[in-house]
Amino acid sequence: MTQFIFKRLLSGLITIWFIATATFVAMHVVPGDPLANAKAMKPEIRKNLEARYGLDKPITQQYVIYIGNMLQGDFGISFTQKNRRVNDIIREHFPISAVLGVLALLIAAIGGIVWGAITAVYRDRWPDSVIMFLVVVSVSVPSFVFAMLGQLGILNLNQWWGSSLLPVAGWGTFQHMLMPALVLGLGTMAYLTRLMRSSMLEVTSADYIRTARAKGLSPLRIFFKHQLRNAILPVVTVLGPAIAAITTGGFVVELVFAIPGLGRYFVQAVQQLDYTVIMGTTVFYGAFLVLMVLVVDILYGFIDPRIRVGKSGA
Amino acid sequence: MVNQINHIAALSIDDLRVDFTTEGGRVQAVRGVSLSVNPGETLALVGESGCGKSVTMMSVMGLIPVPPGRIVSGSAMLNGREIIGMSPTELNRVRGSEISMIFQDPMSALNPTMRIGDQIAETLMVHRGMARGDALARAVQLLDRTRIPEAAQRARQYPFEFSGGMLQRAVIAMALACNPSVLIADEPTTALDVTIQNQVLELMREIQREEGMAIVLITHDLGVVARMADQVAVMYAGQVVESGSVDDIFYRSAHPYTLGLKQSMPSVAEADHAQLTPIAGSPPDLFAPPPGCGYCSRCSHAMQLCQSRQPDLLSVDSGHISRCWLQHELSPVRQSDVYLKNAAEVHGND
Amino acid sequence: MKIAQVLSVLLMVWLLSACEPAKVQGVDYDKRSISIALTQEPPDLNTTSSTDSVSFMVLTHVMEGLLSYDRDNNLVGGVAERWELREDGATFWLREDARWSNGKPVTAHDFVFAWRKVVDPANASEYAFILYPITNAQAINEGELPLSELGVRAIDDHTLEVDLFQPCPYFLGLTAFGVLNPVNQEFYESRGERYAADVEDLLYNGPFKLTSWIHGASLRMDKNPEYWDRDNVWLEIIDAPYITEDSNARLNLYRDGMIAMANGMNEQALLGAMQERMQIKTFMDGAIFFIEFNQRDERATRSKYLRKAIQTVLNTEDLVYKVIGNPGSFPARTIFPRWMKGVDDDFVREFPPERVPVDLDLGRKYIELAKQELGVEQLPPITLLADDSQGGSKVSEYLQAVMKQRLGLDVRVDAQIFKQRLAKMTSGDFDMVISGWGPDYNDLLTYGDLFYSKNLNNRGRYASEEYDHWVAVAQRSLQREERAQAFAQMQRLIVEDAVIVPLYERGVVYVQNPRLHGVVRRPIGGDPNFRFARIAAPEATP
Amino acid sequence: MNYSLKADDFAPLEHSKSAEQLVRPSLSYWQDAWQRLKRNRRALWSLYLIAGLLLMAFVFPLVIPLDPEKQDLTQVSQGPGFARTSLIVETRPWEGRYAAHQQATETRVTGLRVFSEPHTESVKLTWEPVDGASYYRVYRHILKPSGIADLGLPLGATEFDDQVFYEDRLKLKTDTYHYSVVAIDGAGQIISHDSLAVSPRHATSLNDAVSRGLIEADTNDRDQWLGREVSLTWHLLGTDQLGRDMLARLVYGAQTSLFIGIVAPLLFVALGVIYGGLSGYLGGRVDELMMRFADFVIALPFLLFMILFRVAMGIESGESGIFPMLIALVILGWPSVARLVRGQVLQLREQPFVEAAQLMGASPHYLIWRHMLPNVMGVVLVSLTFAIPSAIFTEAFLSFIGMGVAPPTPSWGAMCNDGIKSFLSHPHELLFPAVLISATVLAFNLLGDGLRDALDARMKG
Repeated sequence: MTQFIFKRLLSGLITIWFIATATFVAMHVVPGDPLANAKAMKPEIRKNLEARYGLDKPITQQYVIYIGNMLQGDFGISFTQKNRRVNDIIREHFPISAVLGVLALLIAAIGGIVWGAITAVYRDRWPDSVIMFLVVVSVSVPSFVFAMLGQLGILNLNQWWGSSLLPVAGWGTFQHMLMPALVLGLGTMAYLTRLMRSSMLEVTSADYIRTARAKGLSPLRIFFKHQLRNAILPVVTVLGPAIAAITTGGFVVELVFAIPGLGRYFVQAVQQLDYTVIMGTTVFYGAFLVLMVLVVDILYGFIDPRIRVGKSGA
Repeated sequence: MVNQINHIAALSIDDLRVDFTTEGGRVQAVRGVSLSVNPGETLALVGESGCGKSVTMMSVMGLIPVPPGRIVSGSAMLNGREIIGMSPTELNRVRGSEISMIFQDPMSALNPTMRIGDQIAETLMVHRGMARGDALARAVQLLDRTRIPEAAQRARQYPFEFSGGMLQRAVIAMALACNPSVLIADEPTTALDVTIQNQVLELMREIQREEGMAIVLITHDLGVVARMADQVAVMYAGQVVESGSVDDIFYRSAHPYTLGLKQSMPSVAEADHAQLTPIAGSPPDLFAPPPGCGYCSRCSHAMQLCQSRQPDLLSVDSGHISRCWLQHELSPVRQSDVYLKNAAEVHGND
Repeated sequence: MKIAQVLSVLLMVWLLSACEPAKVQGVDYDKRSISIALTQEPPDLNTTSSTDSVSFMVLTHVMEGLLSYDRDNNLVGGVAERWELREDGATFWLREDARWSNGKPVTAHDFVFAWRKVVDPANASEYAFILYPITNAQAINEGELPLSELGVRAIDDHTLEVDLFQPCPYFLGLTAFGVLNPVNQEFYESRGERYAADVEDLLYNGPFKLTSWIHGASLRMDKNPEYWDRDNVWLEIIDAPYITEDSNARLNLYRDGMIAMANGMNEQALLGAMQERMQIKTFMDGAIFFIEFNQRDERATRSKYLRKAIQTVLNTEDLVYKVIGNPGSFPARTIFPRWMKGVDDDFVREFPPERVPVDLDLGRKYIELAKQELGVEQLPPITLLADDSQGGSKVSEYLQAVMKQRLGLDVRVDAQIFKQRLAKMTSGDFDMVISGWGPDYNDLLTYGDLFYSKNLNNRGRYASEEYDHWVAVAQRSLQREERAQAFAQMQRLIVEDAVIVPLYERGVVYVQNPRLHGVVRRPIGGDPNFRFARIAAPEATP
Repeated sequence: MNYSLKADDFAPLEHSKSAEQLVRPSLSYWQDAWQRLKRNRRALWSLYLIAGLLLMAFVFPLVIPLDPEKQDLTQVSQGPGFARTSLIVETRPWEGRYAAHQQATETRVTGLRVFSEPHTESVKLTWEPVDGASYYRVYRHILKPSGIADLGLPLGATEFDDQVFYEDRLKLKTDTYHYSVVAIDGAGQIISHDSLAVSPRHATSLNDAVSRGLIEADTNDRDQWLGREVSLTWHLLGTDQLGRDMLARLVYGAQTSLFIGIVAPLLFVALGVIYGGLSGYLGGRVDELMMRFADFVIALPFLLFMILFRVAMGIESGESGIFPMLIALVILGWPSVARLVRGQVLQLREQPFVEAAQLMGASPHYLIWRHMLPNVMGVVLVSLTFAIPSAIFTEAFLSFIGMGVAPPTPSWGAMCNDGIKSFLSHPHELLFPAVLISATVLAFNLLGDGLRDALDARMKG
């Protein structure tokens, strides 16, 4: 197991280096000027600014410095927020995206598993049809539409209730997170529901379920003790990519709900050509993705005895 | 119902009919099957794939998916009690305790994410109301009894850590957990290699001797039949075409299909030093069963009558019946020789 | 299963613990507190390098310059008690009771330090040019003289002396601008790179001070007990618990009673606002938008006739009333916005700009002339550089369609993100660009010198000796009338030479809690300003 | 036995060959798949829907002329409906009416009335001067005002001392408006206010009518059209914020969205097939290296890099922005397909029929074309069908955050972006494109499900 993790970590590091390089190249191909501002700048001042950000050096040297700093975990100073380091920005805003993402994933996973199981149990009957219709709608409606509808929903709820039941936007308490997380997790929930349903159906026709029935176990017992656990396994494998997709894909939700997450910073940074922030967040997210996939792989090993006991070290 | 009726059969099935509704139409998978097996006896249910032998027994167990499956009519008496049409709860009380079943592929028949011991103990906990600890201890005993070495340790392992033969033993242990009076074994050895097959079969016989339960052995391997069975029922296209004692079937075959089956089975054919001859053609379409005998189009003995009329169940001997017009009193074959030797001979006589 | 149980318990605990509602109200009479939403995180609260409006909005509350504006936008004393402006300089007498939030007095040295910092080339402040009227400022900023040569001196702790190298009629206005705020040297140096990065990394001398700043999430300003005029500040708390650039989200927050005002509403949102009978207000933020033509040699738009053709067929009233459709925005006819003062009255009323009537036939005639002027059979496609924001694209799409329809011009919209648009503007990679200009100080010159041939912000490279002459007059003269005349001449030239096509003066539409009064909206120096705000007592509910 | 049997019945039966034949015809893999797909009604309907959308996007405009860029500022943000007529009017600035306040006797706003017929090009208001007023503010509401804080939109204020008129031209529609005039004194205090309800009729300015070709008039006798009615273009599905025909924009938007949605996946699936096939076929060290590279690309955070690449490639003037998005999608999309295909190829290489063909001396070329491709096709086809909706989504998302196609190129995502702001007041602007996106994505998803079932292609890994 240790060897397995070590190997994966190493390949993860190479992957991160690749991401860093790709970002660096993409960044320097981008037309436009990160230092430009609404007011024209004197060449002398420009030179000073270039020196501050190291843009005066040849590109290869910039690359070496950039990779070197990155290895020390230093992403430099933001171009737009002049007295903030990218590290600080990530440190302050990523946890928000992460909390939101984790909650969204939790909602998505629990919802996906529950709905998926229900649809499989009631296969081809009305609960199946209703849920699958909703699932299809959720995967087919763009997230930004849901975000807006979600906010309007809260607003109308509050107005109907007479006082603020849920905050319309903002960040801080659990109530703030509820709707954004729901909106954010909806697509993934729909995806997981589909996955869970087909996985459940596959399990339902599995021989060991027949065995369990032949043993005279009650349907409820069969469902919980035999079907669910086996059906969840394939669902777990996609959680790694899902959490990455959720945490990076949250910027519309962050924007609409005024959540100070990292995703929003990234989009702003792109629009402002804030080199250091763009590079920092991209590399950070890349590393996060790599890590998440690894974590889920290890987690999967704990859930599936075939991997835990069987092929340790593979 | 031709068996001795002097004592109650462990399981007797009467005129069971099962349909499956599919997109293409209704398949009459089982068309009036009657069977019976006595305590301590082994009934072998023989036939080629798709002939309805598994469906028959699964229907009895209530294991066919409903829908698309449907038991149209018939009855199945388990120790004198009707089990067809039982409520799911009642059926669950019977399954696993009075009647249990083991399946073809032990690898897939066990839950891959649950320990072997737990899977066996589960039956005991449900049917006997045992506490988990007791049930687990009993599971170890059962494993031990099915000749699994280091049973206590093995009980804590997962299916993928077992070999095929071991798994089948574990499955048998699970099936036997509550001392059922009927054990249905659906091709229990097909997925195993030959040496293991023998061990498993031996184990089953041994346990049968000790417990006196009835076994319904579903198989297409006549070798297994010869070793294990007391009674044999040959099924074809959803019907029992011949049934009788193992000697009746092997030495006094009264249906051309049984004969064809024998000639296509290597183990039997070799014993007879005869040539291996596959049965030509394929079984009838059960979406629309032919008006006559289902075997008609493949039968070398076929007569005009066979095409238009279903053969009746005709008694050949005491306890030996055949669903073939050849056994009719007007049939020329019947008049010359009751039992069929082989196709060539018959044609020679013709 | 166990993990799930633990998680669910944790979740419940979390839910319950969070259940205590953080009750934020748009206005709270008892606490003398208001809540607002910022459009973005203030990027830079260091006055010597800050450039953006959100930062200045915060700075205007927590800092104070020599002079400041009262509620009617008149210049009044800030840190300075008395002042004197001369042709060659100015003197400011600082009040004794002006103090930093750490209790230390604000002294003339703080101004000297701050202003030197602004022109320090190493500091690379983009607003350094604003100090150029001060002796040697430009030379220092260009690295030719040491900082100590800047024409500003602290005579004593409370007297500041400024040398101007040429008369600067608007200098007093500059001293109210955030960039010229004082900075305490000792404190600045003690913070190093972290200066202004957080609440504790900044000293305050304004009516409020920052008490909480959660980056990207919220910001809070409390009344500054050290402020000299604290008795005239009614409000205790300005809370900004939301930061979002989405105007819909802000409106929804307002609807939900969470904030006291929601800025920047679009036309569609207004319908809803009216349906809910909200109090709608408008205000001109000072920005003026126009099409600027590139007059570099290789560009088709160097042809005056082509420019005139476009000028003749564009109906800015249609643009403002039908495309933008926001109340508060007005069709522009000149570079000078209507709220700027001329001699005695608003400048545009004293010197009404020439109205160019829409004339489709004349426009087509100009096009023919332009072809002759350029010596081409067919005019090449014209690039219209625009920003890629939603409002921006609506305007550029409209302009594109109109020019196509009325002149047969093949206009290609080049929508770019902000920084890319700036880069293209600077390098001259455009034929036309939709640009906006906001005032840096309260004088017509902030708009007028835009087309001065040596101004780096003159992206179209319009060069006219006559225009340069009038700019020079306006820069030097202290005569109100003479200056106004000069600006009128510039205005005339802009229309005559079709330097730009003025499009509109931007109006900002907002909804405001009817109980909130005294909010000052101004185009210059931090907007909105809550310095004079108060909340009406809640009506006794029956 | 109640029926009688004759001896003839027992005569031997001659087997005829035909009777032995199985009734069902044998089908090839693809025919069989097609049969199964046809039986899946949802998939079949999806197929029809997709065909219909493609028809709409690429054939419809050829048959019926539609102009997605033609603006009609007199019909802005109009809901779906029927054709209407419009009055041709002249729009010269109104000289207005002045009256000195000094002589005013009224202390309240009185005599508020409209001057000449109100229409959507201009509503002219005038009122009697108020004693002590220094100027007047004019408001417009869609409801009857309920108080001084509820007067609606502040349109503006009078500019001159004796001005007692106001001309409103701000986005007028044929609704009923409640105008309010508020008299303000020298200290900025409100003296009084009065309201008036006005319902303008639809009008088009002469200049506009000429330049939009509503009327054919040569230079001399244009004025004869003044006061006449013309019929306006009919917008079946309404118009957007610039008065452009929604139907036309949806159709041309479909071109953009479907083009990106279909061509990008086609390209990257093709690239993936070649890459993955090659990698799987070559095997060994090369395979390992190639797959490692694919893993790198997969590890790139998709949306972030989509944005980054899209910005990096930039859009030059006049370009639609379709191409950069296409490239970005291809760059980021191929590895998952490559992985899938490689897996299939590796599996296939071990299959007996491939080994047999190899033993029989089949050339690699033959092997790939005859054995590998047809067997990989199923998986590829299914992954293509699922790649399309996600590409459409990506396009929509990028256009939504303003990183997609450049205006005025219509795309469904960009239209959603335009429409979302006005969702409450003009829901059709968001509804139509959003429904189309959803329907298309849904259709492709259902078709993908159907194909997967029909081809029995397991999408694992």
